[in-house]
Amino acid sequence: MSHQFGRRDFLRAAAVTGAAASLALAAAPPPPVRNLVEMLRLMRKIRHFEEVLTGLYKYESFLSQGDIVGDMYDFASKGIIAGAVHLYIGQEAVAVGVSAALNPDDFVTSSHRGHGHAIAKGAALGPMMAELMGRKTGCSKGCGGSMHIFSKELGLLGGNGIVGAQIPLAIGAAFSAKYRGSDQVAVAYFGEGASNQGTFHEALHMAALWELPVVFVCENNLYAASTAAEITLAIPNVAERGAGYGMPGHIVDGQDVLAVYAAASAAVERARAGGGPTLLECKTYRFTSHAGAGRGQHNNPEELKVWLNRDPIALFEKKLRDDGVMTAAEQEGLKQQVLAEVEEAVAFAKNSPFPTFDEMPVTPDTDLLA
Amino acid sequence: MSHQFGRRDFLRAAAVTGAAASLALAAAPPPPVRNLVEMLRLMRKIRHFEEVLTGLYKYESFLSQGDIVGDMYDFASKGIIAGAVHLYIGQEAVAVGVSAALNPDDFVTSSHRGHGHAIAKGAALGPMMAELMGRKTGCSKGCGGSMHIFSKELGLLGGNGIVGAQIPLAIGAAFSAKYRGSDQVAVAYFGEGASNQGTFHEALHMAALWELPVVFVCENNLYAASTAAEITLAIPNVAERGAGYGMPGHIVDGQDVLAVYAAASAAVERARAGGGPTLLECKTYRFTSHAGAGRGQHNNPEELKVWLNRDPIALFEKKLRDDGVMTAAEQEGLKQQVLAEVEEAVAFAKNSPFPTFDEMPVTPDTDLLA
Amino acid sequence: MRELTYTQAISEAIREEMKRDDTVFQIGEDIGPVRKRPELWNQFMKIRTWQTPISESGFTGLSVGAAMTGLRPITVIMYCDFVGVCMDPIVNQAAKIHLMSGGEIKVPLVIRTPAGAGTREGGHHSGSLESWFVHSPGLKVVMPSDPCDAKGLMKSAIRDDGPVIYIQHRILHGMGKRPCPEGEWVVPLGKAAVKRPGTDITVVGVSVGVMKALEAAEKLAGQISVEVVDPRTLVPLDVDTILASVKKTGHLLVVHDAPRRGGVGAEIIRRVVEKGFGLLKKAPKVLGSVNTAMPYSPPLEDACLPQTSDVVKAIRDVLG
Amino acid sequence: MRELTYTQAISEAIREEMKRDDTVFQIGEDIGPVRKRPELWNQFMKIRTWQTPISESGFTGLSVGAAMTGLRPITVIMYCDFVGVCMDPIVNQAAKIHLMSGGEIKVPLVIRTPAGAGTREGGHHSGSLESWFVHSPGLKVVMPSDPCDAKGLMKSAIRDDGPVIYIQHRILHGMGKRPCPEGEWVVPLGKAAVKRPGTDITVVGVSVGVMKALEAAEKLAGQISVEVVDPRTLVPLDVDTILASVKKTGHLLVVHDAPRRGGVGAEIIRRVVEKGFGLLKKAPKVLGSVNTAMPYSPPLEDACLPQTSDVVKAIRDVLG
Ligand SMILES: Cc1ncc(C[n+]2csc(CCOP(=O)(O)OP(=O)(O)O)c2C)c(N)n1
Ligand SMILES: Cc1ncc(C[n+]2csc(CCOP(=O)(O)OP(=O)(O)O)c2C)c(N)n1
Ligand SMILES: [Mg+2]
Ligand SMILES: [Mg+2]
Repeated sequence: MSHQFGRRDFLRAAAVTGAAASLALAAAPPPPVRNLVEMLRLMRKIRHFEEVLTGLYKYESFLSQGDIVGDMYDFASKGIIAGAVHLYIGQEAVAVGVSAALNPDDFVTSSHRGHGHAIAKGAALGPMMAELMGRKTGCSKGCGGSMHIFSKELGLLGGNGIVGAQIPLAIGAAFSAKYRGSDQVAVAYFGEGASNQGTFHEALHMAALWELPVVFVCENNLYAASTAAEITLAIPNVAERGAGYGMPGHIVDGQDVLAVYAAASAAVERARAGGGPTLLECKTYRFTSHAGAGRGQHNNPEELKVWLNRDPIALFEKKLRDDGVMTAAEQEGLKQQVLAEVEEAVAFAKNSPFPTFDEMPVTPDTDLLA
Repeated sequence: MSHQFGRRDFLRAAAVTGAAASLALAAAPPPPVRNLVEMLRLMRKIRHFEEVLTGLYKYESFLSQGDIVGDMYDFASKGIIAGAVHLYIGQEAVAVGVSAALNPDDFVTSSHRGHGHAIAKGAALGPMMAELMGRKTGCSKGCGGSMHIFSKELGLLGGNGIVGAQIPLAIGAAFSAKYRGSDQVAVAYFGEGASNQGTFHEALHMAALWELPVVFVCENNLYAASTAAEITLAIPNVAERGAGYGMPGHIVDGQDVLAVYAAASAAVERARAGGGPTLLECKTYRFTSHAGAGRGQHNNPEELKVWLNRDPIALFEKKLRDDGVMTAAEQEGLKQQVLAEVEEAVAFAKNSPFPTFDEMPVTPDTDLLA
Repeated sequence: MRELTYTQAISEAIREEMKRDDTVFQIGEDIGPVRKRPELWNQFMKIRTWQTPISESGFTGLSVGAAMTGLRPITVIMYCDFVGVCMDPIVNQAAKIHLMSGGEIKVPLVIRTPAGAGTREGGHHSGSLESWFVHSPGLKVVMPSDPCDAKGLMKSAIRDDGPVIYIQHRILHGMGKRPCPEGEWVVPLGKAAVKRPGTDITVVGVSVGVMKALEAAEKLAGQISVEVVDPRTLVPLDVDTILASVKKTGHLLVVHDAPRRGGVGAEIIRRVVEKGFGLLKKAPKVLGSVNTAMPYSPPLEDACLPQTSDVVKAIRDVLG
Repeated sequence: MRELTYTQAISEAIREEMKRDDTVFQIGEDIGPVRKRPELWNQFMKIRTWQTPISESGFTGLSVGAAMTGLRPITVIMYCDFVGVCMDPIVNQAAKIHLMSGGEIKVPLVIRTPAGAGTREGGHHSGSLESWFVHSPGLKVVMPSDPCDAKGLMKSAIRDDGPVIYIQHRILHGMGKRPCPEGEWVVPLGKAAVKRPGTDITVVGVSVGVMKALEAAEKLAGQISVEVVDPRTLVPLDVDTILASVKKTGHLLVVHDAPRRGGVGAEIIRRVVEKGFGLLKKAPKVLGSVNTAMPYSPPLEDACLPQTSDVVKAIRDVLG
C-alpha cells in the first residue's frame, strides 16, 4: 500500500546500479573508444552550455511578495536570456546514453527541460544559444525559446511547455515510421511527474497495442518543480507501470552513462526489430533548482550533497581514466575545448540581430492582423 | 506481448467463475434471504424497465447513407423517447451486486449506460421514465435525459456523456467524504473502453496516493461501441492495471450477482475502514447493441448466443430455486409485480406535462439571453 | 448533376484523397470494421483507417506527431463536445508548432468532428465549439453546409499544410441527397459563397445556420429580399464578400447554433463593424442558441436552439 | 489604506474564507510546503491545501466531485494555457451539471489560473483564454485588475454557488503594492467599475488591459479625455455601465491581451452595438494581441502584444 513507502524507499529505489540495468536487459556491446570520448564531450557540452547561460540570466522573483496560499510560480529575468529556463545539469548521462543508441534520423520529443536532449542528439550550440537570446539566428528564429528547441534534420520534434504532451507526439512519429516502412525509432523523454499525466497512460497503451517503434525514457529526478516524487507517486518505480500496458519496464542508473547506453541500445534495437515499445526509468537528480535557469532555491540542499557524489560526468571521467581510455590531461583538454565552443556560441548569439515582426514565420492565410 | 493475445484469450479471461472472485477476496457473509429477493427484484426492474422503454424508442439510422470512411455514429428516434439511449440489459448483476454492498448515503458516479446503476441504487422508475420522455416530472426535470440520471438524496452523482469523466468525479466524492470525516464510500462505474482514457489513470493514481474511500467498478463487456476490446486493450484484464497505482485489482464474474456482491462488499468495507481504493473488473456482456436503445445491429450475434446462456437473471433465479429460497411460482409472481410497476412508470411519464422554457433550472445571473 | 448525402460526399473526398496521396489516413474511435486482433496493424493499413482505444488526447497527439513527420492524418473526434478532453494537442501542439519551430515544421492535420444540437442527445452531445478554434491562432476552421462544399472543402483541408478543424453538423448528415460534382472538386479555404441573392438584408449563416437562413428567406420571399451568405470557412474569413453584401443591403444578421455569448457571430459583427460601420443602416444582430447547456427534452431543446421561425423573426427585428 | 500586492490580496481572501468556512480548500500543483510522505493527508488537511500529482484533468474532476458533495474547492491551474488538458471537467462537468441534474446539484467551485503574456515564456505559457469560458454557458468569469478587486472578487467567487473561473494576470502579480481593504471586503460579480472618468472615449480594459488603458489615458490627459471602464467580471457582464459610458462618449475601444480574433472584445462590441448602435459616433474597435501563437523573443512578443503606446494610437484611430 502506498502509505508504507517513505523517503528512504524512494532514495533506495533511486540508488540502483548499472548492473541492475544490464541484468534487466540483454547487454549491448560497449561503444568503441571514439564514441566514449564523444559521449564525454556531449556531456560536457550540456553541462557548460547551461553553466554559461546561467550567467546570462538575471533571476528575479515575486514569490516573497505573496505567501504559500496565493503564490504562483512567478519569476522573470532581466538578463539577455529571458523567460523560463529549466536546467538539465546532473542528468547529462541520460540524454547522452540514450542518444548514443540512436541513428541520426531517429526522432526525439522532449520536455520543458530539453537542452540536454537536443545537444545530445547533435544540436549546434550557436543556434541554441541564439534561440535562448531570442535572436533571428536561433534554431526557431527566436520564436520558440528554451522550451521549444526543434530541428527537422536532427529529428528533434521539440521541447514542450505542456508536461506530458510530448509523449503522444513521440508515438505519432513512431506511427509515421512504421506507416512509411522506415526503420526509424522515436524516443520520448519525460519526467516522473509527467508519468501521472493522462497522456502517459494513453500513449504508452497505444504504443504497446500497435507495437510502435518507440522508447519511453522517464527521467525520475525525484522532483516535479518543488514537489517531491515521494508525495505524488503512489509507487516508488515508474517502471512498474509498463506492466499495465503489456510493456517491459526497466530501472536504469541514470547517473551511469554506460548503463543508460546499454539499456537504451537494447530497447532501441527491440523497437527497430519490430518488437514494440519499452519503458526505461532512469533514476537521476537535478543539481539545480526547477526553473529560472537554476537560480531559484534548491528543494533540498542536504539531499543534493549526496547526489553530487554521483555526478555523471565525474563518474564517467573516472571510469575512462581507470579503463585507460583517457588521461586526466586529455579530459582537461576536452573540457577546455568545450568551454571555448560554448564561448563561441555565446559570441555568435550576442552578435546576431533580433528578428523583426515581419520575419515571423506565420502562414500568410491565417489573417494575422484580423 | 500484446500480439500474443487473441479473441480466445479475451473470452477465456471473461469466463471466470464466482469462485475466482471469492478466492481473490475475503468472502463476505451472504446477504439475508430478504435481500436475496430484493436483489432479484432490482435485476428484474432494470431488465423490464429497459425492455419496455425499447418499445417507446423508434430507431432510425442514417448509417446506410454514408460508408465506413465517412460514417459517424448517426441515429435518431421518432418515438416518445428520443436521443441516445444505451441499454444495460445483460449486465444487471454488476450494478445490483455492487449496490447491495452500499449504504443509502454512499455515492455513485455512472456512465452513458447508467439506467442499471441508478435503479440498483434505488432510483424510482416513474421519474426515470419521465426523464427519458423529457417530462417536467423527470428526475432532472427533462433537462438531463438517459445519460444524466441524478439523485442527490440517493447519492447518484449522474450518468455521464463523456467516457471516463465520471471516474475523477467519484474520487472527488470520496475526497469529500474523507475531508468531512464521514464514512461514506464512492463507487465509479465505467467500461473497459473507459479504462484507456487518461482520466482513469489520473483518478486511480490519486485515489491510491491519498487512500480515498472509493471502489472502481470496471464493467468489461468486451465492447466499446462497436469496437471489440480485443483490438483496443493491450492486456486481457483491466484489473492488472491496479498494480501501477499500488492498488489491488480483482477479476469478478459479472454474471454472478453474488460473486459481485462478495467482491464489492470486501472492497467497500476496505474503503470504509480507511484501507484505500480497490479496482474490480467485472467480466460481463451487453445483450443488445451499443446505443439507439438496443435497436442497432449487434456486434456479434454468434458470441451473443454463448453469453445468453449466462443471463445473470436466469442464473440467479436458478440458484435461488436450488437453494430453496424461492419457488418458480414466486419468481413468476415477482416478475409480474415488476412488469406492473414498469407499466405504472410509463403511465406516470406519459401523463406528465413537458417542461416550459421558463421552468428550466438555470441560475438567474448567467445572462441566459445575452 | 449526380447527388450525394453529406456524409457520402465526405467519404468520397477522403477516399479520393487517399488514392491521390499515400500519406493520407484516418484515425479515430469506432471507425472501420476491424474485429480480430491478429495482424491488427495490417488490417488497419489495408483500409488506411485506425480504430483507436478511447484515448482522444493520446491519438490526437499521435496524429500531430505523425503530421510532423510526413503523414496527413484525418483525426475523427466523434462528437465536438469531446474536444474538451483533447484541446491541448489541437491548440497548443498542432496550432503552435509551426511558429515555435521557426517555421521549420508543418502540421498537415485535419480534425474532423460532427457537431451541433437538434438530435435530442442532451448536454454532452450537442456542442458547436467553432469559436474556441477561431480564437486559437494557427488553426483554420471549416464548416460546410451542404454536400457540394463538404466534398470540396474536405479536399482543401486534407491538402492544406497546416491544421484544419473540419466541423460537420449532425443535422446536415440527415439533409438528404444534393448535387455534388464527381472526381476532382476543390473548394478553396477562405472563399465565402452567396447561397441566395437578395437586396434587403444580409443573413450570414454558419453551418446548419445556412439551411435555416435559406428556409427563412423562402418564407419571406415576396415581402423581404434576403441575401444568404455562407462563409464556409471561419478562418480564414472572407469578410470582403460579407461586406459587399452588407454594402448592398445595409442590414446584417448572423445565425448559428452555438450560444450567442462569445460565439462567432460576435466576431463577424466585429469584423463588419470595423470595416463597414458606415454601411449599416440598423444595428446588426446575432441569433444563436440560448446561453445554457443544451437540455434533453425536445420542447426545451427546440426553445434553446434557433429555429427557422426565429430567423424570420430576427430578420424582421433587424429591419425594425 | 493598508497596501498589498495582487497575490497577497488573493492569499488574504483565501485565508479569510478558509477561516470563515470549513469547506473551503485549495488544490493544485506545487502549492504548499509538504515534503514528507508519512501522514500525507493530515499534512494537507492542516493547511487545507492539497499538492497534487501533475494530473489536471484528474484533480479538476476531483474538485467537481467534491463541490457536488459539500465542499468549496479552489482549484489552481498553474498557467491558463494548461486548461487545454482539462477543459472537459470545467465546461462539460462543472458548468453543465446544475442544469443536467434539473437544478438539484450545485457546483460551488473556483478555478484559479494565472494567465497572460509579457513574461517571455513563449507559446505554451502566455495564454489568455477567457473567451473560451465566456462561450461556455454555466460558468462565471472573473478577471480582477488590481489588488482591491482581486481580494473582493475572490471572496465573491468562493461564496458563489456555481463554478467561477478566476483569471489572474501574471503581469499584475508584479504590479507592486496597492490599497486593499482589510477584513470583510466583497466585490459583487457582475458590477463593472469606472476606473477613470472621461468624456471623449470609452476604453473597456480587460484585466491587464485596464492598466494599459489607464497609462494611455494619463499620456493623453489634456488632449483627449478617456473614460476607463473595468468590467471586472465578463460573465455576468455589466453591459449597462459600459452603455452608460458610451452614451456619454460616443466612442468605444476594448483592450485585452488575448488575440483579437474571437476575443471577448468582439463579444463586448456585439453587446454594445445590439443595445447602443445609435450611441456610437464612430466604428468601435478591439485592440488585442496579433492572431498568432506567442513568440518568445522579447521584441517579437512586444510587437504581438498591445502596448500602452498601441492603446494611445488605437484611441486616436477610433476618434479618427
Ligand atoms: C500540463 C502542465 N502542467 C503543469 C505544468 C507546470 N510544470 C512545468 S515543469 C513541472 C514539473 C515537471 O516534473 P517532471 O515531469 O518530473 O519533470 P522535471 O521538471 O523533473 O524534469 C510542472 C508541474 C506544465 N508545464 N504543464
Ligand atoms: C470522451 C468520449 N469519447 C467517446 C465517446 C463516444 N462513446 C460513447 S460510449 C462509447 C463506448 C464506451 O465503451 P465502454 O467504456 O466499454 O462502455 P460500454 O459502452 O461498453 O458500457 C464511446 C466511444 C464519448 N461519449 N466520450
Ligand atoms: Mg522530475
Ligand atoms: Mg465496454
